[in-house]
Amino acid sequence: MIVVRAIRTEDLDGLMYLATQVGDGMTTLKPDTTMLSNRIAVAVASFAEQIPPEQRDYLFVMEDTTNGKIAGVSAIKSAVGLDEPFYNYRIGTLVHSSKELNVYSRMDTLYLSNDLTGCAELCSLFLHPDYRTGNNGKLLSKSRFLFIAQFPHLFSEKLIAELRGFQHPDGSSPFWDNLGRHFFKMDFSRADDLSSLGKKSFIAELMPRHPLYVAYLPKEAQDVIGQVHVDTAPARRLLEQEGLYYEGFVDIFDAGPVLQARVNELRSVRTSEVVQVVDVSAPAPAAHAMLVANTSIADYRIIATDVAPANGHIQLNAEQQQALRCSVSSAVRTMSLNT
Amino acid sequence: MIVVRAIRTEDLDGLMYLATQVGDGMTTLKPDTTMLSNRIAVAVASFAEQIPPEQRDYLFVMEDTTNGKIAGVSAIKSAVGLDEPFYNYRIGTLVHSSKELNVYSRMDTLYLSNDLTGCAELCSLFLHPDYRTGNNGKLLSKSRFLFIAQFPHLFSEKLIAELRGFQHPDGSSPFWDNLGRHFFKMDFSRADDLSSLGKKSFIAELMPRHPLYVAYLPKEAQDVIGQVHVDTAPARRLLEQEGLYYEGFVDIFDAGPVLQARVNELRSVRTSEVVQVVDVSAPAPAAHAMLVANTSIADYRIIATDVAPANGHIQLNAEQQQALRCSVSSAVRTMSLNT
Amino acid sequence: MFIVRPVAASDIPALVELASGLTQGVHTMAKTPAAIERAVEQSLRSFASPSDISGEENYLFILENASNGQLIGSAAIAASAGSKGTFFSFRNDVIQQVSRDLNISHSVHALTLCADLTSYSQLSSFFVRRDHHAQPEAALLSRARLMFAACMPERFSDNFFVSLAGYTDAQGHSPFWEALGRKFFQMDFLQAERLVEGARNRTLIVELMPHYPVYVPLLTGAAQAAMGQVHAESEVPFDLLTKEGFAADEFIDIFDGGPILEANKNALTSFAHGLKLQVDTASDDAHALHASQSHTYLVATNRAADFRATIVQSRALEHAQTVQLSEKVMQALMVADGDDVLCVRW
Amino acid sequence: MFIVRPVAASDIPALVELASGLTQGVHTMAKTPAAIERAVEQSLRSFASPSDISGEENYLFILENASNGQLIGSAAIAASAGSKGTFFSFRNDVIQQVSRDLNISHSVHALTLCADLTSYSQLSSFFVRRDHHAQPEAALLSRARLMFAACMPERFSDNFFVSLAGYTDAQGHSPFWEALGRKFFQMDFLQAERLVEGARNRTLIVELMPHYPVYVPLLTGAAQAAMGQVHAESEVPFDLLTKEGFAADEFIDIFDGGPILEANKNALTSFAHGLKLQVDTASDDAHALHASQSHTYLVATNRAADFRATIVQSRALEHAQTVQLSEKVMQALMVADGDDVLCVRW
Repeated sequence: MIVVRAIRTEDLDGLMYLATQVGDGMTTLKPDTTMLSNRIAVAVASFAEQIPPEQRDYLFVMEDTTNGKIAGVSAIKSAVGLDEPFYNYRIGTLVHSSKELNVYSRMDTLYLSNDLTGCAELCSLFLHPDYRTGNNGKLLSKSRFLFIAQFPHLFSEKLIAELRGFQHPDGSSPFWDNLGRHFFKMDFSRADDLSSLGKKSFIAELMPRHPLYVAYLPKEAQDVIGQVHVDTAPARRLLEQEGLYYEGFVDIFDAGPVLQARVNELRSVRTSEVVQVVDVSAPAPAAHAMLVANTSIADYRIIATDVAPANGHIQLNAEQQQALRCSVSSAVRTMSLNT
Repeated sequence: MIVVRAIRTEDLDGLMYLATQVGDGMTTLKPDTTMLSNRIAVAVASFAEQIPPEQRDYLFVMEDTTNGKIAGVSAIKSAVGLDEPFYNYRIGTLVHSSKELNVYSRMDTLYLSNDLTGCAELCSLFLHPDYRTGNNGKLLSKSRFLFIAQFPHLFSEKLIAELRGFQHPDGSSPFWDNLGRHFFKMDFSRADDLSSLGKKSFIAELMPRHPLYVAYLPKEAQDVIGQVHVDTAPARRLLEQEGLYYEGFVDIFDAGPVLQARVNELRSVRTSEVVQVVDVSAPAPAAHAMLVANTSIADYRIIATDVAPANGHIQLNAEQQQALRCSVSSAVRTMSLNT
Repeated sequence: MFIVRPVAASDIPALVELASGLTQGVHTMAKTPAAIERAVEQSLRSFASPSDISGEENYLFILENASNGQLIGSAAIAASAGSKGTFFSFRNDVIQQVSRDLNISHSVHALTLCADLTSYSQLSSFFVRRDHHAQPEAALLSRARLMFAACMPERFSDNFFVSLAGYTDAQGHSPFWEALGRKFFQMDFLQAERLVEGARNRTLIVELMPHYPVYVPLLTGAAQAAMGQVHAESEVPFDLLTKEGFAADEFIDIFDGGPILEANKNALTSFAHGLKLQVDTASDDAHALHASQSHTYLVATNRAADFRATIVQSRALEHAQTVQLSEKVMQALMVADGDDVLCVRW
Repeated sequence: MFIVRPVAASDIPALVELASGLTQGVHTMAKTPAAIERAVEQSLRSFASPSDISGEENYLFILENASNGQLIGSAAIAASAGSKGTFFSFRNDVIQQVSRDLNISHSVHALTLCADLTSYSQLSSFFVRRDHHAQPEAALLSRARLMFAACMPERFSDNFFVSLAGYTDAQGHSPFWEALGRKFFQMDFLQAERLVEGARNRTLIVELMPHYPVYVPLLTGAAQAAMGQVHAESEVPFDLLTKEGFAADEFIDIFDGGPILEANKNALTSFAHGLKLQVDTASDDAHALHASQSHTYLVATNRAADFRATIVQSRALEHAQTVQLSEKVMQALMVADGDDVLCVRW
């Protein structure tokens, strides 16, 4: 059985193995034992509510209970930008108009901003290739939304997710090549490496600080603003299903979109329900794929299963109850897996 | 019977009378026959769909069918800022931090922006004092939300409403006195007058264009950013009930909040339903205050009544059907008046 | 003999003919008959205005071949560039970018729309027929304006500038405009120049042009190359003004990126090395000056109405009290013995 | 007799004693023993460095009473303000606000964080014991640095500036800091000055200070009044430098809003009116100079190592080839007959 749950200290080896499988491009999941064990320590303290809400980092792992393997990981960081500045470009609008010449120009502009400071962030999603089947991917990603629905008071008003921006097959970024590179004289992969090393804010210090008209950029750079990397398109759709949307914030390097939502607009917050567990008695008439989570923060657990809650009750079998560490008459939170 | 409906050419006299009752402070409803008849002409063409969607100005009047009097007015402008620039201050965030000194400053900033260009705007709401009873106020304001729910394809992604900002009892504005006045050497009422005369964009040309740290302003000016005038607090609550919220845009003069919402997040869009009209047969068991509107754009009509739709049907009596210009088996759109 | 004098109403037909041969967008002088008439009228008012007011005046000078009355060229000087608004230009700023942690520190150039030149006096409308290029009379025309200003400093600012046409290709396209102005004006360079009539002091500029610094590295290569480049047809005034003491450095034109030359009056030859001398009718032997002792001087009258300037040969005047002028020159300048004139060595 | 000479390691105790009496935040000289040691070491390296390199050097001079060896004051000059980073200051910009339709046009002052002074040579660390204020020796100390630069221009920039302490009240509060710096640094003025050790060329400044123009009308009245105001204790150097040719106008200090005086070298007396003369041992009758013929001159040696400067009385030197110096002065300056010296009239 596959269950997603709050990480525990003893998951270090499993997480370390997973990190070795990630490859480049994920800055928050490097195979570094010290870094990972520090992160797990923060996560454990987060689920135990031993540190202030804005310092928390909720790390979830997917466990295959048949063999105890850690199959995937995902995370919610409570607040970005409180340690060092979190930079984005925000797309704004400036209108230049002259009645005398009968000219009206509506121009997009890029503002270097720290506007998303303090937002909660979805990050560090990785599923081992062996487990990329069925609903595992959705469960791993969406587990976080049900967690937020259960504990909305722990999250600031806004939730964001940064998505990788458009790149050519050779790894070059038209946005970087036409903007950032002029200010750094380094290519994208080098800038990306520095970013991975946590030097993103230092690079931001060198970015032009005055508002820029998008029209200054060549068309190929304009065209990729807010566009995701081809590999990231499925992740984008999944987040959009849950209520995140693009509102004009992009990455300062590659112009990849930042998706955002106010917490109370999330599908999970709007549509998930708390129901009572009952034993399986009869086949559910209209069972469909659902997420079911317990209501414990310290030992948060969630599964995906075909089920049909009715009249405030949900039928779960013994194995499912065990996976969720719940029993008959426990409250669980449910939401359909798909919209 | 009170009905809100699309304005007609013959409503000019009634609207003119209403405009004489408005008093100062509403820039879009002045007792000027030429101006009003022009506006009605645009509105009539809007409901008749004879002009492009972005040029439309939907004007609704509240009619007392017992005496034919025009008791109130409200409007939705399809898109702001397309004729001349629409200015706001947007509150952004900039973080200044130095590890060396262990200083981290999170600063609010004001950006002069035209970001709301193209948004639909709720405006020109006025209810005659004689009719400020019962649900009339809510009906007049919320009629617009049900209209949007019925015709969402006519509206851009975002809807906004500008609210009057904080003023002292003497009419002075702490925000203006500490910001705008330094750049104009005129007092708030004079600036407000110019604004009423449609000169707002000219004034905006004189406002400081570089991002301003809010911290530069004295506390009394900082404190009123995003605060409404005491008389406007009820209107703000009503709009917030319908899904509008404050997202950091404020008026450049008095820092009054601009409330905004993405159209598909509006309560009316999410929760209103289309049901079929049936004659009244039995007392509805759980009747409560609802808005009921027909589905015609050309002759849009809406009433508030205590009713309880069930199983896709709604019981309307003959007078109500007549008010809505509908009959048995017509489709009507309904939404509870209160959340 | 070549004479520089204030424009007269009777010059309008000749100016219209002169303007008809001008390259579009390159010269700042008025081109349509109506604009020429307005410029002449303004100049007449300016020369006639009381001497203690500096503001709206724009003085238009004519270079004339005194022997046949032919109009050879024109040049103007305005008391204040911003008399009818605010004079806008791009200031070439340097923004310092620093990152200690990345050990990177470098400068980025950025163009900032500014009004710094508003109160300066502005030279403009310089044009000389092609066959007189590089001749002393071209220098006379260019400099006569400054000699006029040196005689009547109360009518002018202490600082002067002149904006010269920037690079455009054979079709009249400006690469600088394509990269910048077009995005805001949404029209061709020549169309924009026609609409604004070459002005840089109108409100529509602040309505349309960018208010934030334009980072130079983001401009196209062609636009960057055009920054500060003078149009081929403006090389004559560029050379004359550079020799006079003007320098191009900090400002460029907001439309075509052409150079804006500026100088404090003390850096200009006409001010710093002009000699105020009294006229003395030349004796005969003065005409017999040996070539090695003979120097070319520009001479201008010390009066606003009926201002005149011309070229003479004279012995060195650096330590002189008077300047000897022939009767012919004195007639041309309308001066008599004992009148003050300003002499500047060519 | 007062002598200015390069600092020596043996001066450290006296400098520490001198620094102990300084008002916090007002003087740019090093105040802690460790900082003083570093400054002395840097100066020793600078004077000993080859003459053709301009960069990291910071030269520290001592004013000494030669008769009793007492240390009277100190002053420094750095080859390049940005040698250890980027030198930041506020440039006082003017932004033109125009609305045609409202018929309003006015200027707004705004302070822009800039690095314009980075490559300038910087004067700093001026201090003279109170009883020597307004005496010739104070002028000697201030000017000796510039005479040194005039003798060795290859070690310095063509432009010089000095930032003088701005207004603070008796408690050391700076109204300018309260309105600006405090909001970003979140600490008191004196604490900030202590932490940055008076430096204006460190990365933390760009990390913390505002990157967008600060509109002056939004500052408190007290802060606006403090802009460009010199601290009472800095009036002595302010007067000396103004007389030398420095002018305050475009730049102010980013912390306390104090004036930054700047000048091109050609505007400075030590450069423009310095006389390079050969030393000639004074005959007896030179000492008998009548008062009306006697002028006060500052004399400096034309060498980096063992640089010396002092004050002498002399007849006018403007058209002289040599300067007559007494043996005592020659010994103090360590010069011999025929050596070059630079003389500047006080």
